[in-house]
Amino acid sequence: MKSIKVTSPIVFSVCRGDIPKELLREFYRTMFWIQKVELKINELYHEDEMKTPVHLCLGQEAVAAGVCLNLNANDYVFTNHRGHGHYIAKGGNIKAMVAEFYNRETGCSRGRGGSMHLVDTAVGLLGSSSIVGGGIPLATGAALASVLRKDNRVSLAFFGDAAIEEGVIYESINFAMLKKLPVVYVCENNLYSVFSHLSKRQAQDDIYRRFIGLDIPIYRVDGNNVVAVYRAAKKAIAQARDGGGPSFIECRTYRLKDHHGTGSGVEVGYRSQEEVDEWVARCPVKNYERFLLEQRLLTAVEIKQFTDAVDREVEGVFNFAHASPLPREDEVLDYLYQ
Amino acid sequence: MKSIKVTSPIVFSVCRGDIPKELLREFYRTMFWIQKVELKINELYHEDEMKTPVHLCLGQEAVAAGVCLNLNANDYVFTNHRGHGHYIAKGGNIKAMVAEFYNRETGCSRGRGGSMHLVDTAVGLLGSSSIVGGGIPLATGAALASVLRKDNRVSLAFFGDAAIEEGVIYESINFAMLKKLPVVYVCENNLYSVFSHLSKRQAQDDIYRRFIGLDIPIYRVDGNNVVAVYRAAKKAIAQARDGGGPSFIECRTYRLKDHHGTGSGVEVGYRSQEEVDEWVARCPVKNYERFLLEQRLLTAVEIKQFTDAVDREVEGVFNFAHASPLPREDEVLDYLYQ
Amino acid sequence: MDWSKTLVKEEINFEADKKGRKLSYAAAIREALELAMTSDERVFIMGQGVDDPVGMFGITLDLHKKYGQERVFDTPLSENALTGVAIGAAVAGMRPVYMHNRPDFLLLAMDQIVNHAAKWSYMFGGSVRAPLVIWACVGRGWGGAAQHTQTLQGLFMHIPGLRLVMPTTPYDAKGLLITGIADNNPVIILEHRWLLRQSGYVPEGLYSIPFGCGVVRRQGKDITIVAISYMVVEALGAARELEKQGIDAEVIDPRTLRPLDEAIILESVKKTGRLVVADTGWKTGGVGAEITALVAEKGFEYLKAPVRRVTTLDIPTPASDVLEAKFYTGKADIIVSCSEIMEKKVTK
Amino acid sequence: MDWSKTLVKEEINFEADKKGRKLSYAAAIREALELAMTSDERVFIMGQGVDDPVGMFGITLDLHKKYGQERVFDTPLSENALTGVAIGAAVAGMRPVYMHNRPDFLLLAMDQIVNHAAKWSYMFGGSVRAPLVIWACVGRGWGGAAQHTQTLQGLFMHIPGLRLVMPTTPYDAKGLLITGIADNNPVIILEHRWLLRQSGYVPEGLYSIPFGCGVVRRQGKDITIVAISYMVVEALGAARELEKQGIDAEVIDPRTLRPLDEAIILESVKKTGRLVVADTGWKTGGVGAEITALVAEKGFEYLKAPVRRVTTLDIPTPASDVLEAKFYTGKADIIVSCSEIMEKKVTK
Ligand SMILES: Cc1ncc(C[n+]2csc(CCOP(=O)(O)OP(=O)(O)O)c2C)c(N)n1
Ligand SMILES: Cc1ncc(C[n+]2csc(CCOP(=O)(O)OP(=O)(O)O)c2C)c(N)n1
Ligand SMILES: [Mg+2]
Ligand SMILES: [Mg+2]
Repeated sequence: MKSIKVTSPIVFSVCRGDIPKELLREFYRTMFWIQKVELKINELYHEDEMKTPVHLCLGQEAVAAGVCLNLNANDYVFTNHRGHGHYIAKGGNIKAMVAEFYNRETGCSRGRGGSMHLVDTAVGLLGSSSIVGGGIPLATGAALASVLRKDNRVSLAFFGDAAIEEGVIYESINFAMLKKLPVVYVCENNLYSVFSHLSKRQAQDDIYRRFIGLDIPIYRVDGNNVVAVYRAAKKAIAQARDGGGPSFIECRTYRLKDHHGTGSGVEVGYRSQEEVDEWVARCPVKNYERFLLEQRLLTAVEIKQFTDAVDREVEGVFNFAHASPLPREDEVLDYLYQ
Repeated sequence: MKSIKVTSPIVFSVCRGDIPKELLREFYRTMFWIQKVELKINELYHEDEMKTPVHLCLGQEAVAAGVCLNLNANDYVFTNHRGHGHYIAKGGNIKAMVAEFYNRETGCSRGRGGSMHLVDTAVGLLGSSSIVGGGIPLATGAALASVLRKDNRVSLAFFGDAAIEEGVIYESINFAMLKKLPVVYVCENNLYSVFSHLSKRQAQDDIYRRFIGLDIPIYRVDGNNVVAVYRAAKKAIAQARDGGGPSFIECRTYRLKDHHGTGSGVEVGYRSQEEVDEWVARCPVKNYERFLLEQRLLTAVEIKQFTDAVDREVEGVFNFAHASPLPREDEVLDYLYQ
Repeated sequence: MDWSKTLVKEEINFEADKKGRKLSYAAAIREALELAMTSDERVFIMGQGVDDPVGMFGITLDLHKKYGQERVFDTPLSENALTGVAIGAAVAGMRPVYMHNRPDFLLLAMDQIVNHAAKWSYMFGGSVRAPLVIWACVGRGWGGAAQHTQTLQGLFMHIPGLRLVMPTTPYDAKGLLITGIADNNPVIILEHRWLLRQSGYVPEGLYSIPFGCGVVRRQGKDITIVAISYMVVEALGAARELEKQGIDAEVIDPRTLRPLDEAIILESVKKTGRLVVADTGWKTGGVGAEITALVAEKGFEYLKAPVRRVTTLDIPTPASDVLEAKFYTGKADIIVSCSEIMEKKVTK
Repeated sequence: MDWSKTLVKEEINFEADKKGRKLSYAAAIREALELAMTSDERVFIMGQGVDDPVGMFGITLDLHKKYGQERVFDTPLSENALTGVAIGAAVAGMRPVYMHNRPDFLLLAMDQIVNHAAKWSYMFGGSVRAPLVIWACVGRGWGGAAQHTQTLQGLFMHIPGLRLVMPTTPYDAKGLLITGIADNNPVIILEHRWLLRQSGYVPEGLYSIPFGCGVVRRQGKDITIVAISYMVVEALGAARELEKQGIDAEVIDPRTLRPLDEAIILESVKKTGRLVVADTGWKTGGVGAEITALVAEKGFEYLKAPVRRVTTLDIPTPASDVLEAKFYTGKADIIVSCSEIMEKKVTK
C-alpha cells in the first residue's frame, strides 16, 4: 500500500484572475467561520451544556468551503455526523445550528436531532444522517427529483472514508451514472474511522480508484487546499448542472480532533503526537491565510478586524443558543407524522 | 455502451497436452449431465409435480463445469437460485437434488428448500441463497474459516449479473482483499435479470471493470467456452490456494430458457427469437462436442453410448425422486434450531 | 393536485353498494397509480420490472408508455440505495412509489426504511418530510420457500414513523394506495398475492380511504375475528361455517395496522367478549401479539375468554406443499380457535 | 472443547450466594470471551474497534494481543457483508462473535440476519447450521438521538430461527454469552449501556446459563412485573417503593426472549393475577406486546386486571435531554402502572 501521509506543502496555485479575488477572500472567511465555531464548541463542551456528541471538523474546513462556495442557495446538500462545516459553508443558519447543539427549541431540528442531525431547508440542507453512508442515496434521490422537475439544481453528498466500505455507495453511484443524475459525491478521506486507520478497513487506500469501473469522472485533491478543492468541485458541479451526470471527489485530509469530543486522539493511543503535529502544520486555514497575506489579498489589519467581528458574532450565537428555550415536554410526540 | 452481444465463434484453444485428455472429456460429460437433467426438468415440469420455481441453466453449462472441475471435494461452494449446474459440477448427489425439486424427504434439503436452496455438505456445497447476492459474503466467510484453520480449502461464490448491483459484493470483495482470503467470485453474466436487460440496470456493461479499483485479479471469459472458463478458474483457484487471495471472473453467457420455468422469454416479449437463436448457435455443449469430435477426443459411438447411459441414469434419478416419500407433516417444526 | 381534497372523511362502502365497475384487484391498483400520476406530476413509479412486458402482475402494465420512461422506470437490484433514492426524492418534494414483487427484499433496505424514512420528519423537528410509498406483494405457495414468501408486517408495525397498510379488496387496494401517495409520510403497503385473484366493485376516479379506519366485514355478536389481509377471506369463510354451528362471528378488517383502528376492535370485543386474531405472518412478536395486547390492556373488562392467535407457524416457510399446508393456517384453524374459546367457561 | 459439557442444566444463582468475585459488567463479558477463545479454537471475534485501545467499552480490551490479530480483528463498516462473512464462517465450522457498539447498525444487516442466518438450518433440512453470536450494546442518553439508541429487540423477537438474549447482571452477561457461543444457532445478544455501569458477583471459569430460563429477581404476591434488560433495575426500584404502599411486586427477568420462559411468567401471574411488562423498546408490536399476548392467551384465567406495558414512547429517540426524559420510562412509570391496575375492580 502506498503511504497515505500527505507531507507535501500546500501549494495554492491561482493564476491571475481565474478565481475572483472576492471569492478567494470568501474561501478564507468561510473556513475561518467554521474554525471559530468549532473552537468555541471545543472551548465550551466541557461545561456539559451541549448534551450531544459533537464531531468537530477542525482540520477539514477547506473541503466544506471549497465545495459549497460553488453551490447555489437552492442546491441540495446531505451530510453526515461531521456536518458542522458543511452546514456553515452552505449558508445554514448558524444560530439554529448552535442552538441545536444546546438541544434548544430554536435549534434547526428543534432539539430533536442534536449535533448529528442538522437541517436547513432554506438553503437546501435536507438533512444529515449519522448512519455512515446513509446520506449518499438520499442525495442521489434529490438529484433524481431535480431531473424529473428539470429545475437545474445540483445535489451533494458529503461523507467520510468509512462510507466507502458501505455497499450503498456503489449502488448509488451505479444508479446515478445510469440516470446521469446531477449529483456530486464528496469523500473526506481523513484516514480514520473512530480509532481505526484506513489500512485496517480497506484493501487499498486510493479511494478514488474504487469507482473507475463505473466511468464516473473522478477527482482526487489535497483536501487541505481550499483552492484545489474548489477547482475540482467547480468542474464537477458545472458538469452536473449541464446534464453531464455525477462526479466523485476524494479529498485527502485529517481531523485534528478526536472522533468526537475535544481530545486529540493521542491520549487514547491510536495515533501519535507526531502525526497530529504534521497535520497541524498543514492546517487549511492557517496555510491559506499565509497565502492570502503573501499575495496581498488580505492584510493583517483586515484579519484582525475580521477576527474581532467573528468573535463577537460567535459569542452572540452561543449566547442566543444558551438563552433559548428548551423543547416543551408536552410536545415530545409532535412531528412524528405530518 | 459497447455491444454486449457475443457473436464471435467459440474457439477452444488447447495446446497439445496442456489439459489432460481425460479432463477434456470430463468437461463434456459434466456439461452433458447438466444439460440432460435440465432438459428432463424442462420436459416434465408441466406435470406440476415439481412444485417449486425452477431456474434452468441451459446455455450456461460451461461455467459450472469449467470452474468446478478445478475444485477438490472439500472446497466450498455457495450458489444462487440458478444453481442446478453448480450442484452437479461440484459432484453433488443428483438424486437428492431432483428429489428436492419434487419436495421429497429424500431431497438434499429434505423438501424444505426447493429448487432454489440446494445443499450437499459431503461435497462442500454449504447452501444456496435465492436473495440475489446473498451467497457472496457467505463464501467469503467460509474462506475466512479456511484461513483461520489453515486447511487449504478454496471457496467459490456463483452469482449472476444482477448481483453486481447489490452493495454486498463490493463490501465482500474489499474484505476478501484486505484479508487475502482464498475465495473466487464467479459472475455468470447472462445479460438479464428476470426480464430486465443489463443496460437497464447498470451504467456500463463491462462488469469485470467494476472491481479494478480494489486490485483484485480479474478475468473475463467467454462463458460458453468451457476451456476458457477452466483456464481462468484454474489460475484463480491456484492463486487462492497458494495464499494469493481472491479473484473475480466474469463469464459472458446467456440463459436459453426464461428466467424461471420452461419458456424461452420470446413469448413474453422482452427478447427476440433472433437473439435466442444466436445464442442457441453458441450452445456450450454442442459446440464443445463438435470440437471434441474434430479433435478425435471423442467418437460418435462414445457419444451415443454416453448419451444412452446418461439417459438411463437420469430416468432412474427422476423415478427415484418421484417415488420418494414426502416430508411428514408432524416434522414440520424440525430443524429450526439445532 | 391538492391531495387533501381526495381525503374524504366519510368513506362509502362501495362494495356493499355495488357501485362502480367490477375490476380485478390488479386493475384497481393500476387505476390508482394512473390517476395519481395524471393528477400529480410529482408522482413517479420505480421498481424491478415495472416497465417490463408483464408489468408487476399487470399492476404497472404499460404505464411507462403513457407517462414516459422517466416517470416509470426499472431499477437495479440495489434495494437499500434505491430506497434511499426514493426517500431523497421525496424529501426534495417528489412522491415516489417504489414497488417490489416481494417484501423479502425489503430486508436489504431496512436501514433506509427504519433509520432514515421513518425518522426523517421527527429527527428534524418536522422541517422535512419523506412522503413515499413502498409497495410489496407477499408471495405464497408453489414452494416459494423461506426467502420468497415472508410477510414482515410484524417488523414494520413496530416502527414509529411508518404507516403500514394491508388492503383486502380491490376497492380498498385502490383507495388506500391513493391515500398512501397523498400522505406526507413514508407508507408501506403490503399486498397479498392470493388477493390478486379477487375482483370487486371499484368506483372510477380518485377516492381515498382514511388510514386508521377499519371496517366490519361481517357483523356478529358472539366472537370477534380481527383478520389481516388475505386472512379476511379465510375469516369470512370460517364465519359462514361457524354460523352453522350457531356461532355468530364478527369479522373486522383493520386495513391499516399503523395507525390501527383501536376503537373498532375494542367496540366489537365489548359486544362479543371474545377475540381471535388471524394474521398472515408469524405468531411471536407479530401483529397478532399487538392486537391481543391492545385488548388485554384497554378492553380487558370485556373479555370473557382467552384470546387466540391464528398465524403461520413460527418457522421459515418450507418448500414442500405438504409442509406448506401445515405452515399456513386458514379457515379451519380459525374455526377451531373460535370453537375453543366459545366453549371456555368464564371462570371469573 | 465440548461445549455441551458447559451446558449445565441446573443453574446456581451465584449472585444470591455471592460466590465468585465482584466484577464489572464489562469485565464479566470479557472473561466469557477469553474463556471461550481459550477453550475453543473455532471462536473468533470481529467488529469495529474490537482491537482498538478502548476495546469496545473494555470488553474486548487487548484480546487481540493474547489471541492474535487473526482471531480478534477490526472490520470495515460493511455490516451486511460482514454479517454474511460471520455466517459463512459459522456454516464452515467456526464460532464467530460479531460485536457492534450499537444495534442501530444491525438494520444494515437484516438481510443476512433474517434471510440467511435465521433460515440456514431450516431451509436445508438441518444439514447445515450457523452458530454465530451477534452482540450489540444499546445506547442511551447524551443526545444519542434517533439513529444511535435503538433497542430493536422488538424486531428480532419476531424472527424464527434466531435466539434473542438480553442479560441484566454481570453474572448473566458472562454465562449467557458462553451459552450463546456454545449454541448451534444464530444468537443475538443485546446489552444495555447503562448496565455496563453495574458490577456483581461472577464465578470464575466456564459456566453457562440455559436459554429459555428466566429468574425471579424479587418475589412478590400482588403483581408481576416482567422486566427486560435495564428495566429490571427500574422494576426492582419500583418494587421497593411499591412495598411502602403495601404492594408486593414480583419481578421477573426472562433473560432470553427467544426462547422465552413462558412458564415462569405464567406461574407468577397465576399467583399475582396482575401483569406489567417493562421493556426498553417501543410499545407497539414490541416485546411487551408478545408477553402480554402470551398471558392473554395462556394465562387469561389468572388475570384479575388489565395488563400494562411500560415502554419508551412510540417515536424516534429525541436528542434533547428534556425530551429524552419523557421518551424513556422507568421506576416512576412502573409504579403508576402497578398502582393503577392494583386499584382496578375485578369486574368479572
Ligand atoms: C453504518 C454505521 N456503522 C457504524 C457507525 C459508527 N460510527 C459513527 S461515525 C463512525 C466513523 C466514520 O468514519 P468516516 O466515515 O471516515 O467519517 P469521519 O468520522 O472520519 O468523519 C463510525 C464507525 C455508524 N454511525 N454507522
Ligand atoms: C435481493 C433480491 N432482489 C430481487 C430478487 C428477485 N429476483 C430473483 S432472481 C432475479 C434475477 C437475478 O438476475 P441475475 O443475478 O442476473 O441471475 P440470473 O437469474 O440471470 O441467473 C431477481 C431479480 C431477489 N431474489 N433478491
Ligand atoms: Mg474518516
Ligand atoms: Mg442474469
